[in-house]
Amino acid sequence: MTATATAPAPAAPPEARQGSPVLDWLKSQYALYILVALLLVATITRGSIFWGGTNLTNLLLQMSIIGVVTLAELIVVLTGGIDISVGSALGLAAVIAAGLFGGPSVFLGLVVAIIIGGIVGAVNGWLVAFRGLEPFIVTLGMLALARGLVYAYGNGIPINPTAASSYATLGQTTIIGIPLLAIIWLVMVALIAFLLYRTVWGRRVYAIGSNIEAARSSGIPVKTTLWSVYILAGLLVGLGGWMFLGRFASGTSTAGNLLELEAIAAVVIGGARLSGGYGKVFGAVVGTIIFAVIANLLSLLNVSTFLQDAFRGALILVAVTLATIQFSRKRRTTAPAAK
Amino acid sequence: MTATATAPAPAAPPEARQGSPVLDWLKSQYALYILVALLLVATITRGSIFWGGTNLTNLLLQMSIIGVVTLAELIVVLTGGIDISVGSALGLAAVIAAGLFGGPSVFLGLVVAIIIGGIVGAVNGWLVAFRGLEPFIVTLGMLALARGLVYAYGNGIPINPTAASSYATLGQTTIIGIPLLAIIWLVMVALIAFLLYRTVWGRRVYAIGSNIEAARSSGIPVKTTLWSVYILAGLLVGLGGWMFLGRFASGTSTAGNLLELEAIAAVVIGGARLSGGYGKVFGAVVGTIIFAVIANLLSLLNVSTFLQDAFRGALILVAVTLATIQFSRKRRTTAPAAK
Amino acid sequence: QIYPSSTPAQGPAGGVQPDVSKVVIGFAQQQLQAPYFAAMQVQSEDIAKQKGFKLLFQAANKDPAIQLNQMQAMMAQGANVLVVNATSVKGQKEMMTQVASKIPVIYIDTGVPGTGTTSVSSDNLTIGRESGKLTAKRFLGLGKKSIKMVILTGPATDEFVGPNRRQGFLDGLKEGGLAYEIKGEQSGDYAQDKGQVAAENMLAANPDTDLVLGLNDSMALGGYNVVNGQEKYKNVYVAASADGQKEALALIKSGGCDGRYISTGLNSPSLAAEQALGIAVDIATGAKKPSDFPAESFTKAVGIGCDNIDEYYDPKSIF
Amino acid sequence: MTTTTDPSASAPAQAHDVLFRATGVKKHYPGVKALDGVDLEGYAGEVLAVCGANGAGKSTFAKLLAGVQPLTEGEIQIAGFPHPVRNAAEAEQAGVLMMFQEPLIIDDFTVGENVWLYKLREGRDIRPWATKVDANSDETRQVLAKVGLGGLRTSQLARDLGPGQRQMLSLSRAEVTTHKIMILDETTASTSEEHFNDILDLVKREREAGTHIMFVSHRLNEVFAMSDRIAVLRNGLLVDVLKTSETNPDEIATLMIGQALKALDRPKPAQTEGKQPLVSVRDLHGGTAAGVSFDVFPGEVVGLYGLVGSGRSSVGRTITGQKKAASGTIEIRGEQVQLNSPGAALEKSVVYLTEDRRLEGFVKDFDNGENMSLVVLPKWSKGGVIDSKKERSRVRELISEFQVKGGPKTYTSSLSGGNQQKVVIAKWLESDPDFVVLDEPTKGIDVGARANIYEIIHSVAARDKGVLVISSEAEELLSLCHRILVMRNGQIVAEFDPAEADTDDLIRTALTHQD
Ligand SMILES: Nc1ncnc2c1ncn2[C@@H]1O[C@H](COP(=O)(O)OP(=O)(O)OP(=O)(O)O)[C@@H](O)[C@H]1O
Ligand SMILES: Nc1ncnc2c1ncn2[C@@H]1O[C@H](COP(=O)(O)OP(=O)(O)OP(=O)(O)O)[C@@H](O)[C@H]1O
Ligand SMILES: O[C@@H]1[C@H](O)[C@H](O)CO[C@H]1O
Ligand SMILES: [Mg+2]
Ligand SMILES: [Mg+2]
Repeated sequence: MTATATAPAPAAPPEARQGSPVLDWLKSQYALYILVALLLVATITRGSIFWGGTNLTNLLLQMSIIGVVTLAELIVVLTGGIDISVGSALGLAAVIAAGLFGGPSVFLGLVVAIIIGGIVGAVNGWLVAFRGLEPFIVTLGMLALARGLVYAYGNGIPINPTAASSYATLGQTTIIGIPLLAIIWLVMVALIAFLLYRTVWGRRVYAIGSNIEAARSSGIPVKTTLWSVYILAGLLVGLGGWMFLGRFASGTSTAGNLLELEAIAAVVIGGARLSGGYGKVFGAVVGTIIFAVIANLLSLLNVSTFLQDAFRGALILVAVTLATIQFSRKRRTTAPAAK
Repeated sequence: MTATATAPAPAAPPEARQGSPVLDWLKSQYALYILVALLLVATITRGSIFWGGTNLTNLLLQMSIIGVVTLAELIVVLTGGIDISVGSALGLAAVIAAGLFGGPSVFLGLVVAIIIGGIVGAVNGWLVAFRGLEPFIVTLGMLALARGLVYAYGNGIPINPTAASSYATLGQTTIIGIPLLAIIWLVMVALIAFLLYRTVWGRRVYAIGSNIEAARSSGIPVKTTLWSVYILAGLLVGLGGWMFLGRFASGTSTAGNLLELEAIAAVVIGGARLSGGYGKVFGAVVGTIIFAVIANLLSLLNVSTFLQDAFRGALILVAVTLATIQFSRKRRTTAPAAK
Repeated sequence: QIYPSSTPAQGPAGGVQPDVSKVVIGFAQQQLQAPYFAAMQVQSEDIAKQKGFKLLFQAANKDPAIQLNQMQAMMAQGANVLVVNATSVKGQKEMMTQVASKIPVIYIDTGVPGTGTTSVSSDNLTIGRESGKLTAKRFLGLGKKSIKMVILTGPATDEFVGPNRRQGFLDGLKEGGLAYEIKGEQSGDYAQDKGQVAAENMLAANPDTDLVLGLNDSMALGGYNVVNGQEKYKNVYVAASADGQKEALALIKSGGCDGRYISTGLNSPSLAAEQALGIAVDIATGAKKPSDFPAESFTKAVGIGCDNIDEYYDPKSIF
Repeated sequence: MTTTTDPSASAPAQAHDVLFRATGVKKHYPGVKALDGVDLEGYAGEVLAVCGANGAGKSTFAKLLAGVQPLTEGEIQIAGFPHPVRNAAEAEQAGVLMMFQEPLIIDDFTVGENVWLYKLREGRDIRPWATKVDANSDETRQVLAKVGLGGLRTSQLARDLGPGQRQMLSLSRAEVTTHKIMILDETTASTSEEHFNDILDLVKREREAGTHIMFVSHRLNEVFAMSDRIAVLRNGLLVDVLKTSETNPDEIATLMIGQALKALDRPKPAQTEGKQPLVSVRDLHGGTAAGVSFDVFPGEVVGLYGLVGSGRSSVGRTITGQKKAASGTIEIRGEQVQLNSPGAALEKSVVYLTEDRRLEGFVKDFDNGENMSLVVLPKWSKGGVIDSKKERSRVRELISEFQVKGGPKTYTSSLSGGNQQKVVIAKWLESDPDFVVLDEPTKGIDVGARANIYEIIHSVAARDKGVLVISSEAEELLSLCHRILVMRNGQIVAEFDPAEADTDDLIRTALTHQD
């Protein structure tokens, strides 16, 4: 110990890295493989219909609302939280945007929907960040509360906005063949990717999810960042509610029902870690597409309804298992041996 | 460095413990406060009916199935996993137990239900433990698969076992005034508490949930233990399916629908940590009771269907917020200040 | 613009089919969560096999969003006519206007007024009333002029079907000369297990109840489980506004005119399916034009009680 | 030094300016008085060493100074800051930089991002929407090189770093922040000699720039090599503050543990002639180990010395089933074994005490009793049911035997670092292994307890067991082992008899031709 070596500090061990970064990246994209496999199956079984313009447009429309909600779920999951109120909150935003002042204008509806979503997110986030409550239980309460308010607002009867036909037009608008709703989704994808990858805020989100104690001790404003995440998620969900109106021109009381499950599933199959700190926007997008394609395909194949759920379930299980075989075989040799 | 103390090692400081253990324990039981508050509300608003023998029997019956499922969820959550297939698996166990060989006997039904549950659990557990897949996505697949099999098995039409009337009798049997189903639940509570607190297996479950790396490098058979947890959970869920038959004498295709949400909620409100390693059987029991009392109370108060969900949600939010006020005020002085 | 027109399609999508064997009919069912819907599927598949057309069948978990996706997928697969059990009476107006502009839509069970070609459903108000009258008769026969009752309703999202059955039943009681007091109303989600729990709670809160009304048989059967064999509920009776589900009919039959399960109303999934699919085939083959049909037609509406049970009870039927 | 958050920071500090002043500082955890009234000042341009036994309150004091924990009583003023700091963000503004005993590393961040972590702090100049810094810049690489991590890729995940590298990575932040006070809490505990030189350089530069450096270490030679003053804490109280030049290690040790230490004898040579080797390793490959062969005889304590990355831990992990061997053979008592998991090794009574306490050492939600019994629990149970009485009594014995400051029901995670280490050692030795690999066993353990642990190690060997000790402290191995193997580039390059070697021999051998 008392020795002061005279030689310069030796270099750290040679970089232990396998291959090129592109290859590395490809290796870890198992969601992508699932998607490719699904698309292959679709092409083989129902190629002409599946890749037809009508079906692709439908698919895009089917993805765009859940796509936006999945982004909201992603940022919450990145912090190590979970938001199971997204579906109900979307319903609430849709119904109130449709009903307030009679839903006279699409633009007013957008403002209302986003505000409602923001409020829901702010309440969730405040309870999680400042009161230190479990996200699951908070958003479970919110799930029931928001859905209850939806029912109460219209006594369970759908609310059709005065501007119903403008909404219907909006939902059908395409720009160079791409539905406007899908474009909104893609813009949101870009926005969230920018926020997460390029800004200080984004890094804080990952830091909190990865190691909240270290984040706190490093002087990162943990509570306000957490709050902002839930608020942003709420805003996205509100936007989703407005898009729902654009697509269905009516605030139904089931709007957004069970969307939370789908959103969490998309985020997770896209590779995000539920305990936080790890997850990519790209993965969430792939996850969204996977579930949309599965549903679309089962419909196109006209799988018996009695069997649809069974098929979907089996497909998920087989897909994730197969996709990780390579992965875990590799892992087995490098990871700690265990019984 | 090369020195040795000549005197005996300095005495360890007095055991670091804060006040009396009973007080400590009480302080952390915020689920218990929620329950007490609920019971107070029940007593004030509908005291004579709520505490009446009929209603208490009903309440016990309403708790016993979800109570058993919550125990299953608890052990999975303790490992840091989650099982969202419990509801569907319960449905599958119920339907097959009712239908296999025509459901001729209650006892055969029990065996069948437990085997079905065990198989579902074994598949989930194998994928999680040996293939290293995310529990959420695995059990999501299983959720869809099992529910799909329920639909497929009976084409969506309820299956009434031949022994329907024996099941009905079973469901109504009481022993010294306590319904048999509730006794089964309590026996399971005792069994799981014993396994978790008194056995090597239980200790390992907690160790894996808290720090899987440490568990592995301490020589704990992580994979087999994880597997056993999911299998045991499956067996409990199978038992729950059989109890469902005892209570409703029919294997309906919606049996167990959405039970997973309630089970997770009960586990979490009972104080368990979703990331694993922390949670008590007592808490899970209190959580079960809380949600059963809320539902029962809303019914007894004849709250309108349109408002039920809103009330339930608001109640959950208010309860968890209030219950932690004391808690977090205290925390604010000791925990690192963060913004 | 994906759907440029809003006028309903005047002929089958993909043109008139020369032969039944070339016909593709899409059946968009609202859900499978109640036996009624499941039975409708089984019936429809039988009919398709008999008549020789191709049936695409999907169920939407009571979600309009899913239903739209499914209808679109059916159209993509070349369906000529759609049979739709709508998920939302009011909420699908624009959606169904759009869909119906491309393909004839025949509603079954639940329709969206002002859209589509025609609607085949049971008259929920009437079947409720007929069942209510039978129940009134029974209570008057027991010497009761007024009763206390609790009601098992559908979920909060039940827009028309449940409320009509409820109103019809209550009207029937009044017409039959029985006064009533509603002591509680809770949702049983049209499911037996949920109905049983709701009935338990309401009976505990109102032990002097005379009647548990279920807006369908599944829930009423749950209510029956609560009172059956329980000494304290020996004076509680059960009735339903609708369906005529096999298990309920079996109870009406076995109990006879002193039975605990008093009555229900006929809402036959097979009658509706037969009628709707018949219309769909006629349109697809050009035998009839969409404009030939009225906006609404009803299936046979009767109440089923101990007196006419033999006409309707068939132990071998699936529903 | 890229940002200036406080105007006073730009004025050069005068030597002997008071940079912090703690008065009457108390910190009470429920049931524990970690600090019980400490008054201490820190001056500009000095190195203040803080010494004390495990659990004396050193880390606690450092955390209070850095604002990451609130005080129970008293106050800490930092020069140029208008009021006592209340949280980590304020401490940063006031110019305090802390290197934690458990370094603050975000595992999911890259090495580069971890260097710039402070850029995510709250502050007037760092808005959430601002774009993040480029963590792969040349500047980042230079900074890493300064702390001896020049070989790491900036884009590599921090998750993959070993404990020593994590310490140095966190230390790199000293190069990119403005600060007046720098705290090094056992930064050297898991690093080896060559990194100590990097730290020495850094401290020298900082000191010349007028920074106050607080240095916490159990390695008294380092303390004496580096510090100007030494503050000694005992049981939460400040015992004394001495000028380094006016004292000596023995005096400090005495002040720390309340009694004098006596020199430890070199171990008596092990009686190995005629005995079968307990463990024979032949041509082992795995991790960074590239063809390692050696024997350990019953009754022997063998040391494994080398620089960080030389392959010692790889050897340790591979022969104990923690990792699988890529090739090579391992024999235990002449029988060739395939240890595929820690569990399989345990069945053969072969165990490995990790150097990575944070990751693998103990279960954070377990109390001391539960952690100590984790490995041996099956032995303390019948038919899988735990004999709680036995567990309770044995745990209590272990706690006093290993001098753990805390009770059986205290959470191990709330212990001081050194006490955590004792719990981990107790856990493994209680399993009564035939062969045990101890990887940096005394990391963070105070001088008094260290001697105690050496004794325990010898008593293990004395029962005809085998011990392999991996350490970065040459002197520790010299005083503890019967035989020392030196590794370089994944191979064993020399063997020494401690009686005939000194620290320079070991260090020189480890360094030569290292590439
Ligand atoms: N979060 C906590 N909760 C309860 N007690 C704690 C906590 N942190 C520290 N302590 C207690 O405070 C005392 C002082 O701990 P501290 O970490 O300051 O010791 P230390 O001098 O740094 O020891 P070491 O040399 O082992 O690192 C110990 O008894 C420890 O158990
Ligand atoms: N048998 C093995 N197979 C695969 N990887 C291994 C094996 N043994 C160790 N490793 C990995 O090799 C890497 C290098 O190990 P580490 O830096 O801890 O020790 P080391 O190179 O042996 O150096 P040191 O001499 O400082 O202990 C680690 O990531 C470790 O997990
Ligand atoms: O008509 C159907 C059936 O009655 C079913 O049982 C419940 O839902 C209604 O819409
Ligand atoms: Mg310390
Ligand atoms: Mg090492």
